[in-house]
Amino acid sequence: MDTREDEKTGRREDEMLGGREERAYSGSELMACVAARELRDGEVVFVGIGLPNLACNLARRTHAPGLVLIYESGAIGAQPERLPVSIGDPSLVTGSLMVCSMADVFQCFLQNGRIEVGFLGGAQVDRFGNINTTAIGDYASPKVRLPGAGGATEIAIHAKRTLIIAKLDRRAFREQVDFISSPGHRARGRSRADLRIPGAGPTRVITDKAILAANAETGELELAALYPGVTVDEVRAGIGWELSVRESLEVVAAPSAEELRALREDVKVE
Amino acid sequence: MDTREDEKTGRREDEMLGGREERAYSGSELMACVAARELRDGEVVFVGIGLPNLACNLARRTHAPGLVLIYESGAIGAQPERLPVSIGDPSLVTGSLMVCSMADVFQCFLQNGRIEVGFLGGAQVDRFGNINTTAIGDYASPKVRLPGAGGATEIAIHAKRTLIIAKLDRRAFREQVDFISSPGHRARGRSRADLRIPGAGPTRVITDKAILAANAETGELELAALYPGVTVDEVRAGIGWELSVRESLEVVAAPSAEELRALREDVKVE
Amino acid sequence: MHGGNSVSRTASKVVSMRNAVAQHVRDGDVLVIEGFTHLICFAAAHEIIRQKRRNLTLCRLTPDVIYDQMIAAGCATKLVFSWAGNPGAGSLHAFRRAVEAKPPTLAIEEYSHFGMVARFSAGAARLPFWPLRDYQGTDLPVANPQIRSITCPYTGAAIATVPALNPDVTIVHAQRADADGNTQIWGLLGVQKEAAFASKRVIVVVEELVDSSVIRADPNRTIIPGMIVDAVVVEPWGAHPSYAQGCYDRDNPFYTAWEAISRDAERLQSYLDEWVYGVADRAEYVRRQPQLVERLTARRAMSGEVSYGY
Amino acid sequence: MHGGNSVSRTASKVVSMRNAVAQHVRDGDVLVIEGFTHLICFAAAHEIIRQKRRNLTLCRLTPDVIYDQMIAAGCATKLVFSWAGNPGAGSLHAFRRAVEAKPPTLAIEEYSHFGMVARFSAGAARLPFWPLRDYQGTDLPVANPQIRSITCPYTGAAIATVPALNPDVTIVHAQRADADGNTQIWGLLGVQKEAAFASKRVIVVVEELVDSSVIRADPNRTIIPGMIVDAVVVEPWGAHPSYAQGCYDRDNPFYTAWEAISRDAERLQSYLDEWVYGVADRAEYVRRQPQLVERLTARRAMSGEVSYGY
Repeated sequence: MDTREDEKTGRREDEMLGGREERAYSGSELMACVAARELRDGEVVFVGIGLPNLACNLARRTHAPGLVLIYESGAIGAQPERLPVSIGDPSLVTGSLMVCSMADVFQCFLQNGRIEVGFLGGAQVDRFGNINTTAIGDYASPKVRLPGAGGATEIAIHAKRTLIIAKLDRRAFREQVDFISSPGHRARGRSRADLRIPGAGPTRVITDKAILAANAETGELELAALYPGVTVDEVRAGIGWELSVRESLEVVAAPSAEELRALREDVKVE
Repeated sequence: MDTREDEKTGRREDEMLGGREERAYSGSELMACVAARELRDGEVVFVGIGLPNLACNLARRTHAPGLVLIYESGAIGAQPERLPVSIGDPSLVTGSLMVCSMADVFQCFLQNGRIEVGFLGGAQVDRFGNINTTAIGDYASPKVRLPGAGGATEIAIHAKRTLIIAKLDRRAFREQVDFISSPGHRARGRSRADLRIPGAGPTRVITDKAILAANAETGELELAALYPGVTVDEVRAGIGWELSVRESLEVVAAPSAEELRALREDVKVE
Repeated sequence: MHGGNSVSRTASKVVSMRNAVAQHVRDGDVLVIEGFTHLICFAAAHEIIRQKRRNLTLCRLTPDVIYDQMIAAGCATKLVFSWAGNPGAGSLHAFRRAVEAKPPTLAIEEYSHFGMVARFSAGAARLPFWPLRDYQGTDLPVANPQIRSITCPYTGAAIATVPALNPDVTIVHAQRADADGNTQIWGLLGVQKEAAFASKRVIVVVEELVDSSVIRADPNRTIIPGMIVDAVVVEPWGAHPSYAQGCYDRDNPFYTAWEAISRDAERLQSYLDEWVYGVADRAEYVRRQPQLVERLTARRAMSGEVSYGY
Repeated sequence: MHGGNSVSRTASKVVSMRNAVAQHVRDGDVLVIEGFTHLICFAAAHEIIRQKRRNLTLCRLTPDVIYDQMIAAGCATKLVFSWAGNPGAGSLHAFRRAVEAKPPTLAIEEYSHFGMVARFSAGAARLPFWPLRDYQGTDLPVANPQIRSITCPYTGAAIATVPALNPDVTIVHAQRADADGNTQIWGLLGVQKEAAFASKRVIVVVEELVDSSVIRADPNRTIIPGMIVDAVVVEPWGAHPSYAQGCYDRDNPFYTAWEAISRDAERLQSYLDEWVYGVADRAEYVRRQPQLVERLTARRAMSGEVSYGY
């Protein structure tokens, strides 16, 4: 986890949404709330910077006080007093429960199967949840060179489930990604079971307009829930494949007053 | 390294040797001096308890103040204030330069090739310096079950050179050992080079009567030096194969006054 | 964003040794009580003996006096190890009687120290094997067919392998932990971290239960995180006759005395009758030897402090 | 048996950064300056740029601003890495210009973080490879044929492998060391221990040179032993704009500013002219920004002490 999603989602002004003035919220605030609700109390979460960090700290402040935050930098049980800018921020260390080497993070925690939830983001996501964080265009002669996999490959493989955070955009949500940095539910035609990948993969894709979820049989991402006031056509406009829509479509609740208060006062989102 | 050698060598009364009263010394004191003289200043030594511990601390107090003592328990640069009874003694930790996990000891120090000298001992030593610390008789139904290899296998393989410490005895120095726990210069007919063993093997076998050393071509242990007043026949009486004797036989010097003082006062040998 | 020990999932991890053993150690388990000379949890072994666990596979680099007692008490059917002596004092005679019997009454699976460390490392990393450059020219791979080899995909060289060791339960003694099991150890670390991460269940036994704020003040000292710990037992002097750096010294006279005790099977049983079956728990064991505290309590040798500020 | 620092083989390990780089960093070297966000030794990178080293193969998990500067300065012909972004701020534009050029002017060899950590672990253990359960379903093994696989001799499963990384020289920044290079680090440890043990030569750069007695008071904090260290450089603020836990905070505004600086090749060269070529050493770099000390000096957050007595 790193700042990939931050680069993609967090760096432009959010328009304010919501009905009444006192409950107005930004798109990022809604995404943070939606992601936080996916986390259960006591779970062990591999945290990234940006929206995942907001979501984890929001969940700790609301329904999941026993969430264990682990950063790939080696901080275990972090309680940052400020919003960390990087996953190696010193505030993740001060007052944490444990600091270990990165060899231990990847071997004893991640590969060991101790991580219950991982967050992923990326420049390109395909219909099976495969992610490209490596390069746009040809790998050897890229049009745009992206940062690369970082820890996302092994998070995608070993976390018991992952949450993908990405804003809808036809250039991002594509039939096929140019490069598979992190495997989804089917990679180059092979299922996770076939590839002997232990984790369940991306159970939810949290976008700025809707939640996508994988079809249990095919592994294809489908529209599972809409944000308040969003139409199916608006979602389809941001997706580069023929999106399936579930029959019983959930509607996501707007952020509650308590969620917004916690997000703005405790988590200190600016 | 452990207390194998202690069990074999240190638990009976030493007779006092030497010519004049003020220079009288025990057999163990002489062995400790001979072993200490094999260590060069600045070398990194994997230390065992018993005679190796005496020898290392004597060397530090005389000609090799920069000797780095490493114990397989994880104490690096130990400066024990008392004679440790075990290789995990707390006195090896207090005031040491570093304490690391045993995984680091074996991987980052020993397998990495950072250990220059290792000490070995054992119930049986054969003509090529192979050592048995495992079992007398058949492995599956042993006559005497010995403690086992401990760290001696990997010390014998990875230390740049090893020193074997053992008292002469026909039951101990045998044509063949019942079980090879630690490889010498030729094991089951194959040379160290052939077996891709990195270390040079046992360059010296320090006994209570003489020093044996390996023939550079054949790897066979030969008589290289006699202790004061010892005859070749006395040595042969303690060895179970036809011992070759080097043409230019060295004579080992008796412990100097300074060696005895350091051993008795600084190293505090009882 | 601070706010107390919000990581604890439950406060109920802190239990008595009796309850920890009753709940987490079962007949037939693959059991590890680790600690290389340092922090060997005799208190747990004695409780396991009292509760008459049977058919255990005991794993340790150095079976030490602790497993000699458990073998003598009839707990074990198999031993996995690398060096079975009494450091500085002699043999483990209960072990020797069992292995030298015709036929042997104890099965063994034997490695070198590096091999055992590598097995725990593989277990902790959930890899099926661990590679090591070892065993060439020795008879160990003949004695133990679990020692195998692999061909390096880069150099073509043969590299030895050992299989992962994933115990059912691992017991680790430590200087201190918080109520959630976040555990700090200093001095010799042995293979405790690897054994704990390799294990299905983990019991931590500590000299001192501390507030989470003590742990959080120095997070680099934490060796085992609470998230992998099932039970926390507070048992001062629980490692005697081994030692706890900063707390009490090794009882070398006891280790020396074990040579004569264990050499005589009847005397060994008398020892168990008096000091294991004959006491209710570790507290009584300590109470009945008041000289231990006087003889072995550690002098202080302070570490100094560092700052974690930013 | 105590008696001073009898382990030092020589007192001459303590040298200036200029001398350390002149003596130990050579054209064509495989060079590692590690530190995951924490303790990234910019002081060493700037001296390497000033001394105009060429044809370096630079290895790091996160090339970060430090390697973006070295790439811009023309030091590197190859980059070995796993994540090449500017954490929290954007891209490494010198890196991107080199890799997006037709044809690219910088060769790359790319892994994931776990893969890079595994390469250093193998190097430190002097194993030719390291096994990891990774890369299934990804295009990384296609992009990088050094990512291979092996068949487990116990389960028959295919396990990925990466080759050992054994650098010519590794530079590690740390809070403190003694004159022999016994080095203590707290806070994030990254892969510094593994990189140092993997390397042919090791330079340690410290915020503070301390007496050996400080190291010996808390030996569990030592990450790198002096016996593998070739040079010790004392360079306060040597990790700026990264940070040193307990000493100074990360300069986040600088990282943010790098986005605009590095996006413009000319502006980047002006930066190097002023802050790298334009200063003699790190002391001058710090002297010319007096506000750094005021802005970034860490508050204290003390660890507490433990006892190592027996």
